[in-house]
Amino acid sequence: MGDGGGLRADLVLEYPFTRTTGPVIGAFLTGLREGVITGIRRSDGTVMVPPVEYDPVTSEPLTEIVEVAACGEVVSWTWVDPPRPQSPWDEPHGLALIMLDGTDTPLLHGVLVGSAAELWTGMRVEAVWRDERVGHICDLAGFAPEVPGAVA
Amino acid sequence: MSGERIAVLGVGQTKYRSTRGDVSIAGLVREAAYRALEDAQLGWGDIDAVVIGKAPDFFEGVMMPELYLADALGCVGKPMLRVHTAGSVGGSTALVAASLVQARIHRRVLTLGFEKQSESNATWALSLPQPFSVSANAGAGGYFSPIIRQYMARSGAPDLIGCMVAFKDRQNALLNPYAHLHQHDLTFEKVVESPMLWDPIRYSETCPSSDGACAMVLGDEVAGDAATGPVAWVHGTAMRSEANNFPGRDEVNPLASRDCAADVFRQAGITDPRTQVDVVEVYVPFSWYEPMWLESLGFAEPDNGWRMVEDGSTSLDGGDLPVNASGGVLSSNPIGASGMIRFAEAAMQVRGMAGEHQVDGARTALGHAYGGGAQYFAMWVVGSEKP
Amino acid sequence: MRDVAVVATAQHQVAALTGTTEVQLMVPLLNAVRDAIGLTQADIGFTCSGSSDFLAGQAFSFVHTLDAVGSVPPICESHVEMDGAFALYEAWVKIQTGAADTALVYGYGKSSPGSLRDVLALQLDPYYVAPLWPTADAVAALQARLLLESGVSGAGELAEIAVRSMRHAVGSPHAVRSSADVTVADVLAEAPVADPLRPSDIAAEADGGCAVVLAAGDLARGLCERPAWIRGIDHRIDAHGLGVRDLTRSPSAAAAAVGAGAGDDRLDFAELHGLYTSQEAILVRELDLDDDLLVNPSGGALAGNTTMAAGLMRIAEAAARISAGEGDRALAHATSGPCLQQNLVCVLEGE
Amino acid sequence: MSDPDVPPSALSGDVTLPAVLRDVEPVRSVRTPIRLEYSVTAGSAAEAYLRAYAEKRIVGHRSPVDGAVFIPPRGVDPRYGQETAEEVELAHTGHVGSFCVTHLPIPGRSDLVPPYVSAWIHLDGSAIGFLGLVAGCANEDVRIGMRVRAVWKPDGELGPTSESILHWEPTGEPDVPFERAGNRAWRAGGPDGRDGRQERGDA
Repeated sequence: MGDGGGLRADLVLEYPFTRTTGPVIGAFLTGLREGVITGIRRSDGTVMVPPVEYDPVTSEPLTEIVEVAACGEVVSWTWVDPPRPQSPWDEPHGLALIMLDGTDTPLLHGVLVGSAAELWTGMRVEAVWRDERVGHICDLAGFAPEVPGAVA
Repeated sequence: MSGERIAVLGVGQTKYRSTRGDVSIAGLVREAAYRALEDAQLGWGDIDAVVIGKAPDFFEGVMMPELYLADALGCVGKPMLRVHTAGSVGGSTALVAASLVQARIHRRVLTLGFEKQSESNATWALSLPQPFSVSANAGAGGYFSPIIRQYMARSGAPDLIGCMVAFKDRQNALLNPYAHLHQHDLTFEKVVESPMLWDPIRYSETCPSSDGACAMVLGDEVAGDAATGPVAWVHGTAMRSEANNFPGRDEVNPLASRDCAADVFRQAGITDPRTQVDVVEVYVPFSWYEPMWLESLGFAEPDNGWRMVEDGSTSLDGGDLPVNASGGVLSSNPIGASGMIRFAEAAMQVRGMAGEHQVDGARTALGHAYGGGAQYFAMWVVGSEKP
Repeated sequence: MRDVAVVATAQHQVAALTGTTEVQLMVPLLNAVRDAIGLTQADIGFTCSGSSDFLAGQAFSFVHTLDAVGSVPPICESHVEMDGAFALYEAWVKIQTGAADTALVYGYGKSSPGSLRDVLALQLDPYYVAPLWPTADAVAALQARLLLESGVSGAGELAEIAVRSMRHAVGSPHAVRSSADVTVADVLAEAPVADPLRPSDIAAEADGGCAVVLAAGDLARGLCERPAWIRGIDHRIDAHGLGVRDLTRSPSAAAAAVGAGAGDDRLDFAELHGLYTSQEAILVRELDLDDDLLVNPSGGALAGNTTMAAGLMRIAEAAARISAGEGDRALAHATSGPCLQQNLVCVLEGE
Repeated sequence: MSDPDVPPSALSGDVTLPAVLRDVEPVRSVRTPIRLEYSVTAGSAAEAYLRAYAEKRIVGHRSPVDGAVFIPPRGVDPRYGQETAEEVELAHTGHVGSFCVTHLPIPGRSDLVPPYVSAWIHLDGSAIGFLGLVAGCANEDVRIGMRVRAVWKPDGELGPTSESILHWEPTGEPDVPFERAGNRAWRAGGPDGRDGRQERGDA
C-alpha cells in the first residue's frame, strides 16, 4: 500500500440548490424578508425559534407562527477565524446560540464584533438586517451588541 | 424464511411530481409516513424503529439528511438506520426493515425511501466530474444504452419492443393516481417518434425525475394478525451484489440478478415463476429493462423476454403476468423511493388495495429493485396468505 | 437472540492517505480479517459497509469500493450511509434472522481531499443552519461552552481527557496523535481554535478503514480462540436542531447504553467515539461509566478520527483487546450527527 | 384511498400567521448554493496508468489469480478482492464491445458535439472493456465487434491523462464476431464466467 502522493487534481462540486420550503419554513423566511423574526408555538405554550415543522418531542405538526423579539441574549458562543469561504461573513466573527426575548429555544447565527474578547455568555444582542432581503437566513446580517437604552 | 413472520401493515405514498413545490424535504417524507401509519391504523408511538433509504446525498445537497429528518419521522428516542445501495436502495431499505422484524428485535418498523430531485438536477448529481477518469457518459442513460444494445443484438428483438413497454407503462400510470406522468394524449406513435437521447434509448423510453416518498409499516405475526384490514405477508427476501466490471461479466443478465431471483423464489417455494406469480413490480428505468429482467428473473427463457411484451403477456389488460401495473419507474422516479414503490405496490396488489390498477385475484407478487451498473439487486415476494 | 461474536478485526489509519484509493486501502484489510480466521469471501453469509459520498466527493463511491471485497460469485451485501458501526449493527441483525452465520463488516473514510469541517456543515438543517456554514468545530464549541459554563465539566477535566488520550495512544499502532509526556498544563496553554476548544480538545482528523468479521455460536468458537461476544447492542437518535435539545446531554447515548445492557455488570474498559474532549465528558456521564473505569485504552477517536469508520474502529479496538485477554467486558460506542445526536452502544464480553 | 393531490390536513394543518405576514407574498423556495473543493489524488495504480499516457503507452494490471488483464488498473481484481500490481503494456488496438450514440451534451465536456459515440473498448489482451469515444466513421457505421485503433494527440500534447487518446477509429479489419465481442469472449471459456479463461483469438 504505497502512499507516496503524486498526481493530484482539483475537484469542485458546485450547485445552486433551490429548496422548496413548505408553509412553516416559508413563513420564517417571509418574515426575515419583511424584517421580522418569527417562531412557532408548541402545545405547552413555549415558542421555538426558528420555527420547526414538527415537534421534536411529540413529532406532532406545529402550526402557530408568532412574531418574536429581534433581540435577546447569547446562550453560548464561539469565535470563527478565519471566516469560512462559503459563509456569509468575510471577517472573523462570533457564532452564537441566541435566545430571543420571550422565546424558549435559541437561534444559531453570527455575532458581529471585532474579537472574541467582545463576546460573553449573557450578552445582549440585537438583529442586524441586510438592506436587500430576499427571504433567506442571511437576510439577517447577524446580531450585534445591543445599544444600551435603545428600543428594540 | 427463518425467524419471525413479517407482515406489511400499511403503505403510504406521496403524489409524485417533477417538483413538489408545496413542501420541504421533511414535509415530503412526512406525507408518505403519515399515510402509511394511517393505512396501518397505527400512531407514531406504535413504531419501534425507522429505516430510511435514499440515493446519493448530492441530489439534495444534504449530507446524511436522515439526521435532519429524525424529528419529522418520529425517530426521536428510537433506533434509526439509513441505507444507501444505489438505485436498489428503496428495496434494500425495506429488506433491512424486514430483517429487524424477522430477527424479533422490533415488533413494528416504519421504513421510508425518498428523493427530492427537484432541489438539484439528476444528470448533474449522477455525472459529477471526476478527475482521472473519462467523462463520456451523460447520466444513467449513457451507461445503460450499450447494455440494451447488446440485448437487442443477442436476442434479435424487434426494435420497437422498448416503445411497447413505455406505452404500456404510461397507460397503466393513468390508473394510478400517485403516478408522476399522466400522459392522456400519449400514443404509441408518439413514443416511437420521440427523440433519441442515448441511441437506442428514446426520450419516451426513459424514466422521469420526480420528487416523492414511499413508506411502509412492517409488523410481526401478532401485528399482522391484529390488523383489521388486509395485510401482505412476506414470503421471501433476497439481496445480491456484484462488481461493476470484471472479465466475463454478463452485463445484460448479471449473475447477481439470477442468484437473487433464485434465492427469493426458493424461500417462497416458487418453482415456476411464470405460473405461480400473479403480478410483478420490476425496476424498469429504461423500457428495454422489462424484457431483460423478465428473462433474468426466470419468467421467460433467455433472449425471449421480448416475446412476452410483444404478445401482451405483461399487459394489465388481459396479460397473464401484468408487469408494473402501477406505471413503474417509467412513470414515477424519485430514485431513493423507486425501489420501495415496487415493493409497496407488490404488497398493495396482494392486499387487493391497488385501486384501478388492481390485478384481479392477485395472491403472489414480486417486488424488485436494482442499482449501480445493474449490479445491486433487492427482491421480495409477498403473498395474501401467511407463508 | 443468537450469540454473535467479533472473531477478527483489522484497521489502518493515518493522517492522510494520498497515494492510496479507498479500494487500495480496503483490499489488504478485508483480506487480513478473512485470512486471520481462514475464511474466503464465499464463506461469508452477509457483507455490509458504511461510508459517505460527501467525503469522497463522488456519488455512489461505495460502488467502487465493492471492488475490494471480491464479488464473484455475487455476494449478499448492503451499505449504510453511516459509520461502519451501524453497518455492524445491520450485520448483527442479519445473523439474528438466521439467514447468515457469518458477516463481513467494513467502514472507511478518506476526508483529507476536502475540508471535512466545512463538509460537515452540510449535515445541519438545510434551511436555517447549513447556509451559514458553521464548521463542525464551531458547532462543537457551542456545545463545549454550554458544558463548561453549566459547571458540569471544567477546562481542567477536558484537558485531562486530552492528555489521557494522547498518553494511551502512545502504544497504539493506529493512533495519529500521541504523546507520552504531554501535561494538562501544556493543553491548557494552547490557544483555542474554536473557543473554548483547543487543538488537543479536537479529534485528530484521519483517513483510514476498518474491517471486522462476525460469526455466530460454535462457529465463532471454532474460528477464534477467544471471540469477543456481542452481549448487547442498541442505538438511538435525538432531535436534530441544535437549539431544541439540551446540548450538555445526550439522551440517545444513555438510552442506547441501557438497551445494550451496559450497566448489567462490571465493565473493564470503554472505547468512546467522542470527537471532542467535551463530548467524551458528556458520554462518560450519559453512559454512566464509573470514575475509575479505563476509558479509551487505544486513545479513542480523539487520537485518530476517520469519519465513517471511527465508530467501527472503537468496536474493533474493544474486541481485539478482549480477544487478547486484556479484559472480559467492554463497552464500545459510536456516534453520528452534530453534537452526539445519534449514538450506538455495543457491549462485548470474553468467555 | 384519500386524494393523492391533497396532502392530509393533519400534516401541516392550517398554518396561522401573525398579522405582519398575512398580506404579503409568501416565500416558497430558497436558494442555498453549495461549493465544495477537493484536492484529489489518483492513487498509485491509476497514477502509473495515467503517466503511461504521456509516453503514448497504455498499461493495465495482470491479476495474480488467473492472468486476466484489467484496464484501467485499480490495484485490485474485483472478482476476488486480490491486489494487482503487475503492469502489462497493452496494444493500441481492440474492438467495440458495445456503444451508445449520445444526443445530449455532457456537463463539462463542451468539446463533445452531439451526437457522438461512446463505446466499451476491449483492447487486444485486456480481459475487460473501458470507456472511449469512437470517431473517424459515420455514427451509423459503428458496430458491436468493430475493430478500432487509438488516435493519439500530437506527441507534444500528450499528458498524464486518458484524454491523450482523442478517440478510437476503425482499422478496417474484419469485425470480431458478435459471439466473441466484448465480455462474451471470456465467457466462452466457461459457464457463468465463474471459471472463464481467456480464449481470445486476436490477443
